[in-house]
Amino acid sequence: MTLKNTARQTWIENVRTLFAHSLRVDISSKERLITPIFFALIILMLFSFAIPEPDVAMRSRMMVAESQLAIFFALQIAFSRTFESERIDRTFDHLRLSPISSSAFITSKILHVLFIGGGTMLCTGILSVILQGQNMGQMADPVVLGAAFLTLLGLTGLGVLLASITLNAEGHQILFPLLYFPLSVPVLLCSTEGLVHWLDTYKWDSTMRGWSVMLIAFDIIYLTLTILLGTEAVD
Amino acid sequence: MSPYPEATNAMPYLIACYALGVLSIFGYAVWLCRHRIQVNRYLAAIDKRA
Amino acid sequence: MTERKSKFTLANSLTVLLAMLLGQWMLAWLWVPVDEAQGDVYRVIYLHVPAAFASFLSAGVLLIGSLLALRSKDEHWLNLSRAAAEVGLLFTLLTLATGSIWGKPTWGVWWTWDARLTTSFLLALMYGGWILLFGAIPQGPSRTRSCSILGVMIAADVPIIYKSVTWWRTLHQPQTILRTGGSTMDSDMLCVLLSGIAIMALVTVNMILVRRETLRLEQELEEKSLGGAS
Amino acid sequence: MLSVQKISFGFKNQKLFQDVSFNLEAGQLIRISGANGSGKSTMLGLIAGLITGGGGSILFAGDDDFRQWTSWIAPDANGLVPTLSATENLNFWLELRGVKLKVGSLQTTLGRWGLSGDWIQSSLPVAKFSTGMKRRLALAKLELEGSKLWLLDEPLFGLDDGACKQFRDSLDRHLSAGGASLVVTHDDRLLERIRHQTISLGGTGL
Repeated sequence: MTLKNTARQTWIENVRTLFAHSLRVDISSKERLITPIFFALIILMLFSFAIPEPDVAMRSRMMVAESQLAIFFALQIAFSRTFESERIDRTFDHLRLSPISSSAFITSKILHVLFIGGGTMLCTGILSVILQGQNMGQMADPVVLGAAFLTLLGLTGLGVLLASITLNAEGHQILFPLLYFPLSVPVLLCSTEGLVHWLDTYKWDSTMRGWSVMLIAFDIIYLTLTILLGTEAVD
Repeated sequence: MSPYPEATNAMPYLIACYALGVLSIFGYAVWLCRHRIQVNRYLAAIDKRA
Repeated sequence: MTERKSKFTLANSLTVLLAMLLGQWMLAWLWVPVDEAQGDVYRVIYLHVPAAFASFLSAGVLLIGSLLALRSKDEHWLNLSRAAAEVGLLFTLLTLATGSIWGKPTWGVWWTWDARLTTSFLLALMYGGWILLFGAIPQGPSRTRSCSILGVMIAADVPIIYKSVTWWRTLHQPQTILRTGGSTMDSDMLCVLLSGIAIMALVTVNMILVRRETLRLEQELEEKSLGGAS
Repeated sequence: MLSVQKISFGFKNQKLFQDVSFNLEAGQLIRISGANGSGKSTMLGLIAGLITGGGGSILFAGDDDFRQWTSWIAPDANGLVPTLSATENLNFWLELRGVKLKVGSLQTTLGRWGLSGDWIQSSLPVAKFSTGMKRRLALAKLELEGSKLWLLDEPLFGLDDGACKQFRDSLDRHLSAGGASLVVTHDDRLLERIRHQTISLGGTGL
């Protein structure tokens, strides 16, 4: 047993190990992977029961509204549980004492939530298209996918940062949504308006450009804030 | 968005607004000062006892 | 012993400022001419706009307090943020109330998703959220960190919200008829409005400082009484 | 390797310990003893950096990140993911430290710590382990990490005699190989035969 200075993992290796580990944890406890997707699908079902077949004009707006809402709530569940695995068996303290950089830890958390969010978004999108009786082409439309990804990026940045803040607050399950909703309104607004406008007109005009610029600006601000402040919160 | 007919006799709304304004700002200021005096009194009591 | 003398002048100045505020409102009611489109009801402007300005100013103070607390890891700056959040909440709720009361005669409806009202509504939620977070975490370095980070996030989010909401509103509703602070207002209306905003700003900052000071005293009181009791 | 000068810590009003200083060099073992609640774990947490806000200074030798050559055992927890198997848990923590293991050395170490058998090692989820087994897994991890400094908080928690003896040999080997260790334990059996200093905190320490 030779005592040596253990080699330090590079930043990228840190992120890769942590990200792979959090995926393995999720896959091993199926429940964590399935809940957000299951929750989103329930909301979609509810919507399609509650609202009769909308006429053509309203259809695109309805579809966007439904999937947006379903994804929003499903992501909220995924976010408030981002640090759940760290709480068990004081894993967080063990992590604090292993030679990893906290920004790598935060980045792996972001990637992890992006992965779960992406999965949820995909399932919700497909089901909402089927429920709406739209043709599948609408889903594969690059703009729709782009907007969905940008929304996911923005919400993830915000969600992970808020999760790290409310890490040791009592009753964080209730506190988290309360802080999450007002702060995420701009993203929802931009993506919903942009998507509806696109599905109505299929023209990439000034309003679309305006919405996408706003969305990208929000994403950049919140992702940098997350990396910057997140490391602070984790220390 | 043409102004509504009852815009002219909107005095009650105006009064309501300002009443609310006075109530909230002055009410808060009064509570703040009273609270400060109370805390000071407790502090003085503890200082005397220590 | 806390130096009692200087505290008193702080509270005193508050009463002076409030008197000035009252004077300013008198001006708004009696001296300024009636607005031809809206009649008397537009005078709410002299309360609604300064209150909105005060709520954004408190967001600024919250940002300052949070940044200083983050940099210096010193808990006392948190009191400044806590005071700013509380005063900010007060003014945002006031803006919302006056906005909707004003909406009734002018638009015939209590609430419309007007850009400024929506922003104030969200700001009120965020202030409330901040205060709740402040209460949810026990005192200590982690609370200072978490609350300061949230403070920075809220301040960063205010311009974004305002921009996106205004953009969203102008798409659906022609610019509302409230000529707030626009150059189209005639001169004396404008000068009364600007002086109103200035006075309200002073009142806000003063209130925040007094509130911060009471918070500091409360902390001191807690430590002393705990110290004495054990 | 580690020098602690005048550290003190106290909650709002009552002081846990005051102006404690000591130096820890290679091959040395220091035990922190004291009654329950006398601040033993708090002191260890303070030294490890988990708890902030105490007085005094804590200096680690060398300018690199001290966490690279320090390992920690928590009194009541082992940082294990219940749904994953023993090997998966170990691989994660070792990979994080950049430890490259020779093939099979993981399995033999686990075997030495009484966790032999392929089924236990790589498919049984850790949730089904007994507290003793979880502790032995944590101690096996400690050995495999090969860090110079061991900060151990009640390492014997949940261990039977055989495992205690096993741990004592492992600690002995660690010290003779030039490692150092700071141990918090109220159980005297552990360190009878190993030369060590003791810091007793309030209460009825040694």
